[in-house]
Amino acid sequence: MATTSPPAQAPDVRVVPDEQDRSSSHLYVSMGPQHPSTHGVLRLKARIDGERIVDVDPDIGYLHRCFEKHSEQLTYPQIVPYTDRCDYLAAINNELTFALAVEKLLGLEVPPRAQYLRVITMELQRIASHLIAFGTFAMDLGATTAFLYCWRERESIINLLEEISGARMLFHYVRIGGVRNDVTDDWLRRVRAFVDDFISDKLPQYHRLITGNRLFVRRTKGIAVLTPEDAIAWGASGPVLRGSGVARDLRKVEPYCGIEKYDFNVPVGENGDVFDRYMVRMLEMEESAKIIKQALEGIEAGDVMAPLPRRWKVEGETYVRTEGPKGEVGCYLVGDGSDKPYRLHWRAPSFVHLQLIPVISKGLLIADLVAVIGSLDPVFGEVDR
Amino acid sequence: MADEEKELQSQEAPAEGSRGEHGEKQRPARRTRTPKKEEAPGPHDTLEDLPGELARAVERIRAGLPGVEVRGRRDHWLEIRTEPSRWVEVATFLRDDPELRFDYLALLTGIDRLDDGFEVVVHLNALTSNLRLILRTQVPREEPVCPTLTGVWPGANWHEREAYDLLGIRFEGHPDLRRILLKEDWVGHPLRKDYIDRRPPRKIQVKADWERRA
Amino acid sequence: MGVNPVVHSGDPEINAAGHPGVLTTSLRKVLNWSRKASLWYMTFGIACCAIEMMATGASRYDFDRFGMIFRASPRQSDLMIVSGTVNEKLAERIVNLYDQMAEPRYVIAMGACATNGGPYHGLYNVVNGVHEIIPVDVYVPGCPPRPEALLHGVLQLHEKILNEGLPVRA
Amino acid sequence: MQLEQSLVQWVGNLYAAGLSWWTSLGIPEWVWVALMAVLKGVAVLTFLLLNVLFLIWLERKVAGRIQRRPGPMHHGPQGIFQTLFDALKLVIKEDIIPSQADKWVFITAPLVMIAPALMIWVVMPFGPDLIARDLNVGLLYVSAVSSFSILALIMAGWSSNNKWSTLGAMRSAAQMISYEIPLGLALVAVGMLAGTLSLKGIVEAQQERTWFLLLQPLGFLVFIVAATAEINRAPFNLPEAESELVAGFNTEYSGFRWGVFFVAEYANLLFMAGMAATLFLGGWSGPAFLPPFLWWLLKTYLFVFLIMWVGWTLPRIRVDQLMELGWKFLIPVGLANIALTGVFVILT
Repeated sequence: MATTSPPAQAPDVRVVPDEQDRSSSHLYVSMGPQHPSTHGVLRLKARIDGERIVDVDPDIGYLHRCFEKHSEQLTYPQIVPYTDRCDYLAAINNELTFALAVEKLLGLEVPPRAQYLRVITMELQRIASHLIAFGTFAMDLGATTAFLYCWRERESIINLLEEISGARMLFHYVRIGGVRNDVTDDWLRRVRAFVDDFISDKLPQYHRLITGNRLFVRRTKGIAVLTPEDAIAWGASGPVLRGSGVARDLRKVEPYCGIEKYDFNVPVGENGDVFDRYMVRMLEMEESAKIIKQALEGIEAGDVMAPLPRRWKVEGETYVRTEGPKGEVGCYLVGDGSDKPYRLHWRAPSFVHLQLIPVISKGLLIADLVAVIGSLDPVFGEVDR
Repeated sequence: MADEEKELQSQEAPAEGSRGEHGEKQRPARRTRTPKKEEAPGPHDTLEDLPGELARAVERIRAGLPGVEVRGRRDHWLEIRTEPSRWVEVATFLRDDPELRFDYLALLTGIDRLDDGFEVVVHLNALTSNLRLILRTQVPREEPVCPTLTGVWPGANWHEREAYDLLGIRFEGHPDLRRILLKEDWVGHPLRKDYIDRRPPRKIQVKADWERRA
Repeated sequence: MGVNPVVHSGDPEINAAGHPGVLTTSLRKVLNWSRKASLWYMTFGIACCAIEMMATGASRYDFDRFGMIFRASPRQSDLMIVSGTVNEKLAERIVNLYDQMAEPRYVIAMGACATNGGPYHGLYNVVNGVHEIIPVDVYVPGCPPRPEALLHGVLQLHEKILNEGLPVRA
Repeated sequence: MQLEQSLVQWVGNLYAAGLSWWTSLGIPEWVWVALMAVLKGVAVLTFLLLNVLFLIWLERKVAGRIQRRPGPMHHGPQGIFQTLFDALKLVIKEDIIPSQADKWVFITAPLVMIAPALMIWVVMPFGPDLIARDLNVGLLYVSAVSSFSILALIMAGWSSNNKWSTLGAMRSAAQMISYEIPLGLALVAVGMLAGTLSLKGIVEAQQERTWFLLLQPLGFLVFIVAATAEINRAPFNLPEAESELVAGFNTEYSGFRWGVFFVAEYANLLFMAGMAATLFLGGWSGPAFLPPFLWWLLKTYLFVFLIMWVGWTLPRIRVDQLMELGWKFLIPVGLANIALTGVFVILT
């Protein structure tokens, strides 16, 4: 092994010793992969003292589906549906990231109507994803009813998206060069109606049910504080980073799909605790609704698909990132001039965020750990890919 | 190169209705050719052609890190190629330099370049100035050892574990270099181009007779 | 009262002694009906299909109409809905969970991945269908299946349960 | 009212006639008394189990209604037979005793759970004469017997040899012991006000004055919170918090044994609701257009619904906050309430 210079400082990483180690008085519990509140197939190997967490080590990989290797065997258009299955709660954001990356390498110009449709579907998807984040989070805290209310609105969004794409979850709507098909004016009207209803009626309902609840506030305020310095150093993004007070939104920093034309705010938290991360998501839904409304007003007639080259000659490398509901969704694409990527690496925000669990959950109770997972909102399709 | 693509596209702009179906043609067994990793420095790679802050950053890096290959790319990324031995030094400089402050590690991954070994690629971001940078190094295939960046950006931890798991790049000094996605006892590193899946096939399970009942 | 291996000749109307009986027939019906009427499923979501499974449990489709509620512990569940891609790492966990469930237990392979690997068929680390590790009762195709499809799968399972023989102590 | 009174009279006559016939046969009287006690027990038990079956169905319907879904629909009208099928299924399910479990404790735990849940009903006054046994230390009996279930939970959690079960058991032990105290304090205040510990006497005292809900608002508050915690209902359902401890103390229980826990839980819910009705809403007393028993039932189900409603709305409380609420709020308030009640009793 070639010797190299040592790391600059001792890294802050904990390793949970083997469960068989009986020498300490701590209890080892393995949470998951079948555990009601691990949002999929996360396994947490936790060392606890009473109910206090001494150490916790997330164990992932229970949903590793070989996406990166597989995509080296697929042509570019064939990869798009697989990107859906990365963050399956926000399929459109993933498709969009991949499409943008390929378009960048191909130098494709996407028609304006497609840009608008991308923005509308993307923000609808963001609302849908945040709804699930909110619902599962509330359910982890024991408020089952809020969870079911979220599904009600999510079904409305799904209905809208199903109508234009034909699928209920993994839409495959955004394609390389545009979007799959055009929408009708009636559809746009119904999106408008949904957004109006959502903002004026449904979102306040959630706030009344959960946000104002004393039990909820006491369980989330001041829990698992993530400082802005830590958040940046660990590579957090999206609502987790913004919850810590860093106003970084890739839609503002690196605009795509013409999102720089829209007027929206970037909500940030103050303390970086569980409550702030939750609140940022709730406020972001409002901002998304705002963006959708503007897009509905600005949308213009035209083509929705750019003419594609007959022969795909994708060469060079690019890293394109978008602001997904969970954070920075990145697609690192290396093309070798053929119709299949040489290497595709997916930068999944949840993957990065899960690293934070040991950092912020030391000394908390098991009940808080559940809240922490909920506030990080991981999706295992993209964690394990 | 993007310009070439555009030209190509305008030459053979396809007819309506032929979307997305291209490239389906069967190609002969591929993956023998590694992509060109070094393009000849085009006009966009000279300092004058770059936007101001990028050019300033390039100069700053050149001054602070003599002997390190740095260039600005037209798509607003800086690119640094370095030796594994200077890996941590370069990274620490990039993070700590008061003008650059690349404090955000977006991505760390590896690429199997076949004969040229493995390339370790890091995407950095400066949150204050939104400068973007690609940091890369090459490690030999026979002994893929690279120093760890966990001391510089703790967030590199899992990225490095993933690269170790899937590509077999060992990150020296990493506090906890275990497999992360695959089982602990997995053999091989699947993202290598020469990986072959050698799992034995499983038998299909059916309910035992007494379980079937119907 | 445990359910032990069943002595059975194939025709559900014929009891262990080889005679069709009024009593056993009606008992069989009642018992099977009760099993069918309270299929409690395990909260075990794996991937994309799990979201549709949750949607099926939520207000619009409502599993509870059929008496299906979720239980967190495999000991109290009757039905495991394998809702997603099973990989090598997860496989042993699933077998473990299946072993922990009490008889009679049922498995629905939900979605293409659980059925045969689906879009990920043949990749390293992917188990090509959950029937490679545990026996499956009903396959529900789709990627992911619509909640209606899952409900249909459940109804198929109901039918299967209704036609089961009477468990008799061997 | 009329009907019930005549019914009670008729039963009393029958009882007396039977007794005289019995003694004429030359068999000692105590056998007759014992037989009648068993009969009474069977009657209460039947009533209780029917109610539990109904309650479980009701819970699912209420939850469904709150969550905008229909709830059980397919088995019987509005799914009313749902619980029956559930019970039947649980009975014919495989009975698993984990190999690592402490077998005898594991088997006994459900029995220890269900026994006090049934025993406690002895003192519940369903009507002026509908009471299995009117103990003069009724309140004391209630607080004594209701503490039993802690033992069962600890036995269940410990014997399962499962970490989640153990954690759940520890939680429930802490929770139930802490909430015994405020519950007891609330009961003491009621006893002071009524001047008796007999539950029947308390109801009669309320008929004389007014509902104790009006005289004892603080005591009622303490009671209802402590009672909800005592029976492990949301938001205090920590011992079996699904999203935290899988299924808590009964993680390893399957089939019928688990069903016993479940039944005991709902029997306790019904009892606590019945207690709330008896102690604070005047029990069976009410205008004459309904028989007393129905009044009791009505008031009890009012509380049952209240507890369900709260349970399906609120998030779960955290374990340390639970302790804080118990020790730092409920107990001081309960004590203050006793002092206030004392002053009130002396003054009036």
